[in-house]
Amino acid sequence: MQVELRILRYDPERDRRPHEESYRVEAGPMDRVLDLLHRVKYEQDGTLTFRRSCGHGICGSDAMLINGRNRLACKIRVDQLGGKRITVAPLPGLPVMKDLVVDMEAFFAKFRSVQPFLVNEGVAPVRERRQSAHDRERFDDTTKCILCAACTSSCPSFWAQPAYVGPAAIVNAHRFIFDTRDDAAEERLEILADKDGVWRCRTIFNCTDACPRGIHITQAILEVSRAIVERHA
Amino acid sequence: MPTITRAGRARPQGSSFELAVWYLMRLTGLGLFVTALGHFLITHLLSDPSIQDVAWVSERWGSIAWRTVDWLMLTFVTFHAFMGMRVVVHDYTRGALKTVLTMALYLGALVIFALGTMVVATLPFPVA
Amino acid sequence: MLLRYRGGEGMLAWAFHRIAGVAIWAFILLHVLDIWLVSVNPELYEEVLDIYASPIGRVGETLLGAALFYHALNGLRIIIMDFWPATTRYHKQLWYGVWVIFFIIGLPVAWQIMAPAFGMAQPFDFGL
Amino acid sequence: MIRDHDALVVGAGGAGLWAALELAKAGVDSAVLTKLYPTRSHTGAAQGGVCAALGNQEEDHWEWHMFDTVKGGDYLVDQDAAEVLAREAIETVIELEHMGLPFNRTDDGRIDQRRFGGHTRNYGEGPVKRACYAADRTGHMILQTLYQQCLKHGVKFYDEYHVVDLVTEGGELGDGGRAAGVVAYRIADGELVVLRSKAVLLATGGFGRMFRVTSNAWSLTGDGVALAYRHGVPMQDMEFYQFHPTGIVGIGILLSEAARGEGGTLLNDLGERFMKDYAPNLMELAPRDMVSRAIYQEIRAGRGIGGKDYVYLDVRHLGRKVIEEKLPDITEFARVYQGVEPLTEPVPIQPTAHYAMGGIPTDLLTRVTRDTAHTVVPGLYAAGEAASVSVHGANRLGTNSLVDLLVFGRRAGRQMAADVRGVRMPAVDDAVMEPVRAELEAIRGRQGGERAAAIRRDLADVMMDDVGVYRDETCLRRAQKAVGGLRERYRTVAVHDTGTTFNTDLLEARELGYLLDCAEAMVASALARTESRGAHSREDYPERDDTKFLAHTLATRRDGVISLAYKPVTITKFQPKPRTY
Repeated sequence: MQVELRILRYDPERDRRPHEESYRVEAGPMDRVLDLLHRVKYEQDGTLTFRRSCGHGICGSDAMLINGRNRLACKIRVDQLGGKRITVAPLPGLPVMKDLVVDMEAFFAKFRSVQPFLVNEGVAPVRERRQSAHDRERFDDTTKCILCAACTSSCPSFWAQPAYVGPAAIVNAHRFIFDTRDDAAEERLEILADKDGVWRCRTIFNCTDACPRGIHITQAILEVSRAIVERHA
Repeated sequence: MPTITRAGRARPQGSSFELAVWYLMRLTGLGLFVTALGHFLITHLLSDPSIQDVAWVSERWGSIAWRTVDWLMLTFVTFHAFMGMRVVVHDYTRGALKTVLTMALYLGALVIFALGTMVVATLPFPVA
Repeated sequence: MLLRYRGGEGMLAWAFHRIAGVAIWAFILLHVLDIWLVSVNPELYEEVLDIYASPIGRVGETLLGAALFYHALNGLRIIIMDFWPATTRYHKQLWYGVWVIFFIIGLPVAWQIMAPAFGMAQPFDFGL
Repeated sequence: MIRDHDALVVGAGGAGLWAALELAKAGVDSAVLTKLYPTRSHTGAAQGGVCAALGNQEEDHWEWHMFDTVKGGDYLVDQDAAEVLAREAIETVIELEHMGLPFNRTDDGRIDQRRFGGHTRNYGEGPVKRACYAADRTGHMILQTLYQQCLKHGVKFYDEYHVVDLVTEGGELGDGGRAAGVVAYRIADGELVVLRSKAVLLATGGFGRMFRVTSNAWSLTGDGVALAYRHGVPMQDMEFYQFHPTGIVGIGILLSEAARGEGGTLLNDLGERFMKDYAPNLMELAPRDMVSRAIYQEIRAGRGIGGKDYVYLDVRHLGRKVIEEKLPDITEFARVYQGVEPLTEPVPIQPTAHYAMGGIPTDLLTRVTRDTAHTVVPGLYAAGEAASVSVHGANRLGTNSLVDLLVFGRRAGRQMAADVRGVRMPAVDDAVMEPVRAELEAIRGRQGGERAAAIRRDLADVMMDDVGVYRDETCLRRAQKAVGGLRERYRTVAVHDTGTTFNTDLLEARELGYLLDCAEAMVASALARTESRGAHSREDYPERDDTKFLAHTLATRRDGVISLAYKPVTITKFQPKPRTY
């Protein structure tokens, strides 16, 4: 069937502001939006610019605003989007570099700010550190994050205040805060108790809805909030 | 404790204020669930504005208990409403405007709280 | 962006909560001022009460009550999720629950408030 | 612009990141370049596990792992390298755990292990639980963990810098010159940068994008391999390209071998577990080349599902708990990309182009070698899929790709840290970027030429159809001619996008050039190898020929002519035997 793709285009070398352009492409129901973008780029307009790599939802390159929601272009099928018109725009709230490509530097800076790495300065045993399956399960959900920024850029709190550390960074802090092998939970909780930390979460759930990995992000954020409360209690 | 985190970021300072606000928003919210909804029910369901007058108010405030309850409600609501507005202001403004509006909110909260307290505290008890 | 993004139940719940909150805040400013009149100008206060009892006043009160009740119920939903994060998995169901309670309790109350405006008797008489 | 670092790592997958981590720990001024962001690297797509003879679940020894690797590689494996691989697998996996990798756990809190294809106990007696795993996201966790540790140790990253050339000093790399850095294209604004360095590691991954049906990311275009080739370094064992048996029909997305490791079965149209006819001992857990061939045989015999070109992977009998806890991602892949529910339906699968056993030849210390005498190219290193050590020989075992990049990524970092001490910074200036600037400008400025996408599509078709699982003289000759024609067409490649900001149109044209180089070497090497070994299966030469071909192919291009040479395989412990399972 024919699908109309309406893409928000912007080339800083030519355009003063973003504008929508419409493309007609042939699409089957199992095609992903990424397939359609490729069809446009390869058969109609080579200047169309977007990031993509793995093409099956694990590298996190091609998050974008599709029909008003943040999705991975490689993981959302035409048939899941209903109608014959699909709108595509860059992730909201991040500076647009060109077409569907946004500047990710600030996003990664926030990720780095929560110390997203295991801290354990003790002497490592000869073999693995033991961890029960139960303790491993505690942070399983937040290990799935692929840093695609779909969550952070779907958050009205982040749109309002780009200083907010954002869901993705909190998810990655959560992954270590609740890892029994880690010794720096206190520091991370202190970082996230900042005015631009977890308190800016207003339980809006856009992040949870947007996550292509199905991470229960709002739950993770609230678990961190609760840990901060308990630490002070 | 080092002032620079391992990630090379300056350690945030004075973070317990936001935590306290967050926590108190929830506590006052619970308090208001009882007092404000109760107040609304009394003035609109059990009674009606058409039969209320100064005497009706005075009669209700004839008991110390009712005055205390209403003053507690005033306390909760001042905190909850103005700190709630602070959240909104902090979301959508920045820089000098944010500072000015925040200060205005704090000042407004003081005025409202003082005014309300004055009424609750000074209105004469009706003559028995 | 707020209008462009197609958020789900959670985003609507938050938007309503915020709009209701700001509206209630504005009313509280008025309400503390009018109650202040009780002590400084009782006659003027009686006039204000007449406004509350007028048909337009009653529409306003119904809206106020709706805002207050939604804000209270959704606030409870937020508190439940804050202190028991696992309940976030049912945040949509909790929100639907908010609306069920809102209408079951809210409709009779709205009738009680609005009836006089249509010259009808109020459904409940608590003899107060 | 010109910048200096004592060591450069090109590519931020598992091998590159671990190398960078070692360099940072050693205090060497170093940097990582990647054309993506590090967490987008294709290491993250690896699913099933990473093998190490920890013996947590049952008795195991590194010698068994080494043997399986050698036999799995159809004895084309360099056995000294396989020994390094199997021994150091154990310490690297433990080290990863210490870095925080969230492995699945046994009941007593140790790293859990599962079965995987070709991995056996006691030299082939039966399957062994050797693959350490984190659900079916092992690669994701490895990539994340290494990136996290790089952040912790302050590794410098050049994100979204596309390496477009190698810088040499003292002649071409094939003639005794040394590597002196790279020319990188900053994708954001098209700026060219010369990064000078005493040591350059090529960890750019594979080139699966030359095939139509592939599990590989769009970014896997053989950049590092082709750049080394253009500067005179040979490509080793290019004819050995692995087709993974279980890809999603049509689009090639991988469904992990872990599905079979956990007990999943393969069924033909008659509902038979046809692997009993091909590998009665290991059944579905035979090495990948054998399973892929078996699937093709079934399809050719008309026993594909409904007579079509696919068979079924069946995991229904494993139960909801195993499927959802141990295979969550691939279950989702089947649902999203095929609309199939693995809990209740068998999943249609077909072989998908997956992994290059060949690549840049290196020694055990990851130093690139340029001839049959193992002469080292100074300053140049390679690790991961881009390299050929060779631990995979003619066919890689499942999970050994991760083991390879861990073991040799770590070795690369350590070796570079040792080698850069006391070496002077190369004295090249930024004029070295002019040739590649001219090439890019030529593409950008060309009017009316052909676009890269069309050429790449034709390349993908010819490689898939003629250089796939089965090959013979006729189809390889056809492919050689076709690839030659494509290279001609590539001379006039043109782009729509002539800007400097994030010009992916231009970079994809550049990448196509790399793919064409790799394809050319692959076809030439495959034509010359008149035997069947591992993944290289010649229907006109169905037998393995150890007298003539127990040797690595080295393909070198000089002045447009490809020449082939053969380098003996290192054999230490295990003499070649017929390969049955």
